[in-house]
Amino acid sequence: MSPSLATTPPAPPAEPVYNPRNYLNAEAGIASWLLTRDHKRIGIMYFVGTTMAFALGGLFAMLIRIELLTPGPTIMSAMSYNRMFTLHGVVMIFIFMIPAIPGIFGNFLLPIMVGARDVAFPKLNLLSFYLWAAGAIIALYGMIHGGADTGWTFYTPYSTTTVTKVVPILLGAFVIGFSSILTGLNFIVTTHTLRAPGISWMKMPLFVWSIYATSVIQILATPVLGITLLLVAFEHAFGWGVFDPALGGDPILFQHMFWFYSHPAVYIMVLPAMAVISEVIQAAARKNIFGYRAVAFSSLGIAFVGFFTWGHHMFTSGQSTLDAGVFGVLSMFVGIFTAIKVFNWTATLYKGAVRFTTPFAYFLGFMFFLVFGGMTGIALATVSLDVHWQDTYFVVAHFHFIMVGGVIMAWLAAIHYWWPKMFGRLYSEGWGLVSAVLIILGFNATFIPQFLLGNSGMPRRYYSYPERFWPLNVASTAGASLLAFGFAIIAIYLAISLKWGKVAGPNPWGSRGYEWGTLSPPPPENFLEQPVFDRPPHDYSEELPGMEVTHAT
Amino acid sequence: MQPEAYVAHHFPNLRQQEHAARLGMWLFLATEILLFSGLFTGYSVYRFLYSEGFEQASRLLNTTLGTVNTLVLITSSLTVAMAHHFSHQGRGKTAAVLLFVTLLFAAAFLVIKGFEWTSDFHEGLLPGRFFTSTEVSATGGPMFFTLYFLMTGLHGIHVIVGMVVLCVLMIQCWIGKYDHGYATPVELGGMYWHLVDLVWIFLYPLLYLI
Amino acid sequence: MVQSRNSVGEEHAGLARYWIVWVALLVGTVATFLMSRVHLPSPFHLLTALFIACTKSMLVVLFFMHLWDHGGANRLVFVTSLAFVALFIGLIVLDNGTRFELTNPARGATLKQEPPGPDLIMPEGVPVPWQGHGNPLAPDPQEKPAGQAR
Amino acid sequence: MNEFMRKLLFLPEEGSAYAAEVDRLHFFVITVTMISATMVALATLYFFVKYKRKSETQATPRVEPKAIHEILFIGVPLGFFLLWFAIGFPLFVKLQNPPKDAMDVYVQAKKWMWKFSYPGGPNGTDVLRVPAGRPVRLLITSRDVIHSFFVPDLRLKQDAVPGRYAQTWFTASRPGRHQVLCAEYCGIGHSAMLAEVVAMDPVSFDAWLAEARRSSVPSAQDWPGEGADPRATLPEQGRRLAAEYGCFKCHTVDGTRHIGPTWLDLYRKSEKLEDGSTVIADEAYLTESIMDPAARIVAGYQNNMPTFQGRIPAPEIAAIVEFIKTLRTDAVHPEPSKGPVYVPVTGYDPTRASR
Repeated sequence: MSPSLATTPPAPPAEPVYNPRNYLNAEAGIASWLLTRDHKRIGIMYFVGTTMAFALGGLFAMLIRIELLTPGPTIMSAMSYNRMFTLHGVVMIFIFMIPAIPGIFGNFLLPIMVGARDVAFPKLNLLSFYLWAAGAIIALYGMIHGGADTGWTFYTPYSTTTVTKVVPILLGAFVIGFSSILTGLNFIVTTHTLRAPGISWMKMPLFVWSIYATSVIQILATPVLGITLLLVAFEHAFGWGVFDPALGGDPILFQHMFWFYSHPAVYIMVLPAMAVISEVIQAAARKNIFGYRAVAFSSLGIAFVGFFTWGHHMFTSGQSTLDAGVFGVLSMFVGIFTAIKVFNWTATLYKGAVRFTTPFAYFLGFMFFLVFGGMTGIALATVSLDVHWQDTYFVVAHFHFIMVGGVIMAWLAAIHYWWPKMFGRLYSEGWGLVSAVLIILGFNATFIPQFLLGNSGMPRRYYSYPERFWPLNVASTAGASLLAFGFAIIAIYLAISLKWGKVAGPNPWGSRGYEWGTLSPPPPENFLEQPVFDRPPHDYSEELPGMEVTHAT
Repeated sequence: MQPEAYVAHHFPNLRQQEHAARLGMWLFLATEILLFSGLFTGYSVYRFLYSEGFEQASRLLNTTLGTVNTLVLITSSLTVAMAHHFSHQGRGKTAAVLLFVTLLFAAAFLVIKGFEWTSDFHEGLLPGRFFTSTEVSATGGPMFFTLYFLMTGLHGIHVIVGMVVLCVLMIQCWIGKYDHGYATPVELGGMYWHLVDLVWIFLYPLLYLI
Repeated sequence: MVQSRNSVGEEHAGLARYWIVWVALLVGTVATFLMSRVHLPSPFHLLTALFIACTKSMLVVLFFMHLWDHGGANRLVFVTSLAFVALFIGLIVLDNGTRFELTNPARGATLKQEPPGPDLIMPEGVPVPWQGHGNPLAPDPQEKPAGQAR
Repeated sequence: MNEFMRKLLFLPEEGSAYAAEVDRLHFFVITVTMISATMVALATLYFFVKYKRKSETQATPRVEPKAIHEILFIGVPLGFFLLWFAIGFPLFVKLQNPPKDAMDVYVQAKKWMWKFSYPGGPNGTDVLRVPAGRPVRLLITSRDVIHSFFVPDLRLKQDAVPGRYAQTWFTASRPGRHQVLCAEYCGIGHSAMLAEVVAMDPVSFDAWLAEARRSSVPSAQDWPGEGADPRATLPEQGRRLAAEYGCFKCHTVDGTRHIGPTWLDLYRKSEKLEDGSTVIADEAYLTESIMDPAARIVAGYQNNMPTFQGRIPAPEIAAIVEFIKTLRTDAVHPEPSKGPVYVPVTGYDPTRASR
């Protein structure tokens, strides 16, 4: 099988073939995994690790929702509840979501998509994984020994005076930050120096563009988080207060420094999701993207303008009116780049050849949630509206629309889309659609009531609440259980497919993304021979009978 | 041993690999700059708020030692740059000697810094609530020293890390690892050291002079 | 490939360039030191010192770190990082400079009217946050009736 | 129409003219948001139905966007976004700049209560009385960590940051009651840190203020000498007494374990004793534990507590028990206004405020 996308490959075999010598079985033994420098294996290790983190964070989320089932105490004390939502935030954001898509799919696919054998610094890549693992373990240590009750935002002076174990959590996040920096560094250098002949910047898959933009943010923003968390840890441990108001410190400065990272961090999470969607939509519609340049450059635009908007988290904090205006108007511009992407994705379907598959179902969910979540984000940046919504469930619902409705949907779409490539086997499409429907419905039921809760004035991080908020909270909890049920189904049928799934063959979707030109699962060297990239990715403008290897149906 | 022997399996040629290494190093240095920028931001804000207190506090520092340290660090930067130059020409032994000189300068920097910290300690010029000096009348003295210790401390950690890196490079130069026209590690190590110098160039006027 | 300029260029730079840069750096250091002894009006003090520091650092970056000879990507990385640092510091200082006048206690502003009651804190006397021990709800010792004070 | 939208979106009542203005913008923004999200979803569905895949090897035409497409994609949303900003930001500026004739009230947040002080007195907790129809400026600060003064009915929120003041203002449009919530996470009592804004008609407000100032002066003289403030509620007295007797050296009220069991949520709690049996910490048990601590020790704690038999008079013990009964994390006050508890303005050493 020639990896070339264009030069007359042999006719596809009648039955799909499982690549007998692949990255999964090329070497055997635990050590070959733990010491691997193969980007694909590192991607799989991230998959296993971050999925466990997701399960843990999801467990915390369910406990929070159960606690909020009644206005008073339900199953835990206020202290436990405060720890729960802190750990839910820390686990989901730092341990799961920031490394998830770049760590799993960035690692697995980016080198393949640029036609390289590996990332630029394979050892650094492995180190980055172990830093992630170390950070996760440090944070886990903190959780077991009491957890923290500060919220994932670690606002001072609460975080510097709390008696809970906030220092290990801070250090864990700090170490994970380093992992994130090294991953970003690796991807940028890989994109710059290891693109195969034929892949110019304007022929790179859009996935690579988005991951590249993500990496830029990781490089520029994460160090600021590092130093900020260290300062808080110092203040907590030794009383060297930079933010301590008793010593003339300014707690608002902490918020500035924290959001200088944490706002761009939203894009660290969302841009990879957009990366996935750009690929999934082109394959599902059998059509090249509408406005390649617009989508590619809007990723860079998000990375760039995303840095100028952090102050919109602080409209009610005592920040100056002028700064609020500056940040407010700049926030409007960052919304534009997302709008460009959304319109171009929609327009991609025009004159396409669309097939409804599980990844496409998640794409549909993603589109609605991203538009609604993004537009409510713009609404939140409309300064005077934010005064009412700041720190209420409206904000909670907004960012869950982006994070769950956007990122998790894209993550699920990515898992379902690239599962055959990663493991060479197909999952049950029927169960895939069932769980997609469950998740999309459950998601709406969980978070739309939270918008209304925010409107009616329920602040976030409330352990107990006045009874007028009760019905909407019950609705939200009911939705959350539906959501959990959907995830459980996915875990089951994916696990089954690993061993008993139908063999996928190299290209079950008939996709013309570069990564589908190699075997499934890919051989350790990615391509058996150096491929020729003489067409842009996802070019479906003519029929290539030899290439259409679709076994998905 | 030809330079081509250093090419890793996934790079097409040495030039591309060097390019990648250099770009990677610049990206890393960018993260270092942003790491320090957090402290510089703190400094800017509090200097803006407590300008008088900061000026009074800064006068309590030993400007002579600070100036000497600046000169020491600048000279060490020169010797590192020269070491890179010679290793690139294949003269590993000369490079090793120059790196050794750099390490001496670095050690001198730390020793001087140590003296300074000790005297600050005795005078009660300590961070935050440990600040006991009565010589700063305006608000902001404790904050200045918090930032002073955090900034010089973080810089000091970078000096120590740089020394370890340079020490390894010195040994590698001496045993002839870079005698064949491939000296990228020396260049990268040197860049790290220059960054340490770069940060100090800003710390010196901000902390000692104004 | 992006790398259009040949990185071997620095080979020709020679040692002389290093020495010249070194002398320039020494001169710069002495110059800042001397400038700090000259009495200048308030902002210029800071500006000259920062100007000299920037010049010195440019010399280090361009010649010791070879950015002069390096390709576009490296320059872009460096310039971008500086731009973001400037933005970071700039917007935060802008915030501090334009806040509501009572927000920043030490900038000469005080409350026009003394707040009544025991628990309000004057802006210049900043409150001590609860240190994680003791009791947040316990009244302060001073609040105790006179006869019972410790 | 507005009223319908307000109900549909679960927004609380509009307690001020500002709230009504904000809501109008809110309806505009949310309507556009819902329409655009629906339109994108419908367009996607339409394309999906119209352009269903016909064969496995179907080729599709390359469609490249014209410049006008991308200009529209950028221009239309940007136009809306900037319009919203142009409407929203001036409203915010208005909120940040109180009118000159506004009445000042100092607000101090503290774990987990709100204190309101009027210049010239009086000074109370948890109920802020304001005249309807007159602007009120709030100067907000905090004593410990960051809190946030949030009145949903007034669409008003301002963080209380320790060590610095923030300001905000409002004009309640008519007499009524508006709940105050703490919106910035501040610890275990965060969700119980409720208060109330009571808007009164201006005439009765003036009368109330004059009365409160008059009555606070004489009582100030007899207060410090007495053991308790006669106007304080029983739990208030209990808190003061507990501090005097040094209870807080061993017992916390925030849920943390110290030398003795915490008082938070202690009342009616089922405690496991050393001998394995359990006891409900009701009034009787709490009283017994003060008088004869060694009688029934909670498992896991040492018998360190001295007996207070004969050292605390019975009414005072009752006050302390009442205080313990109020320490509940689930304390949600559907009607927090039981009348403000005012402490006198004078009688304090003003220097103690500064550190």
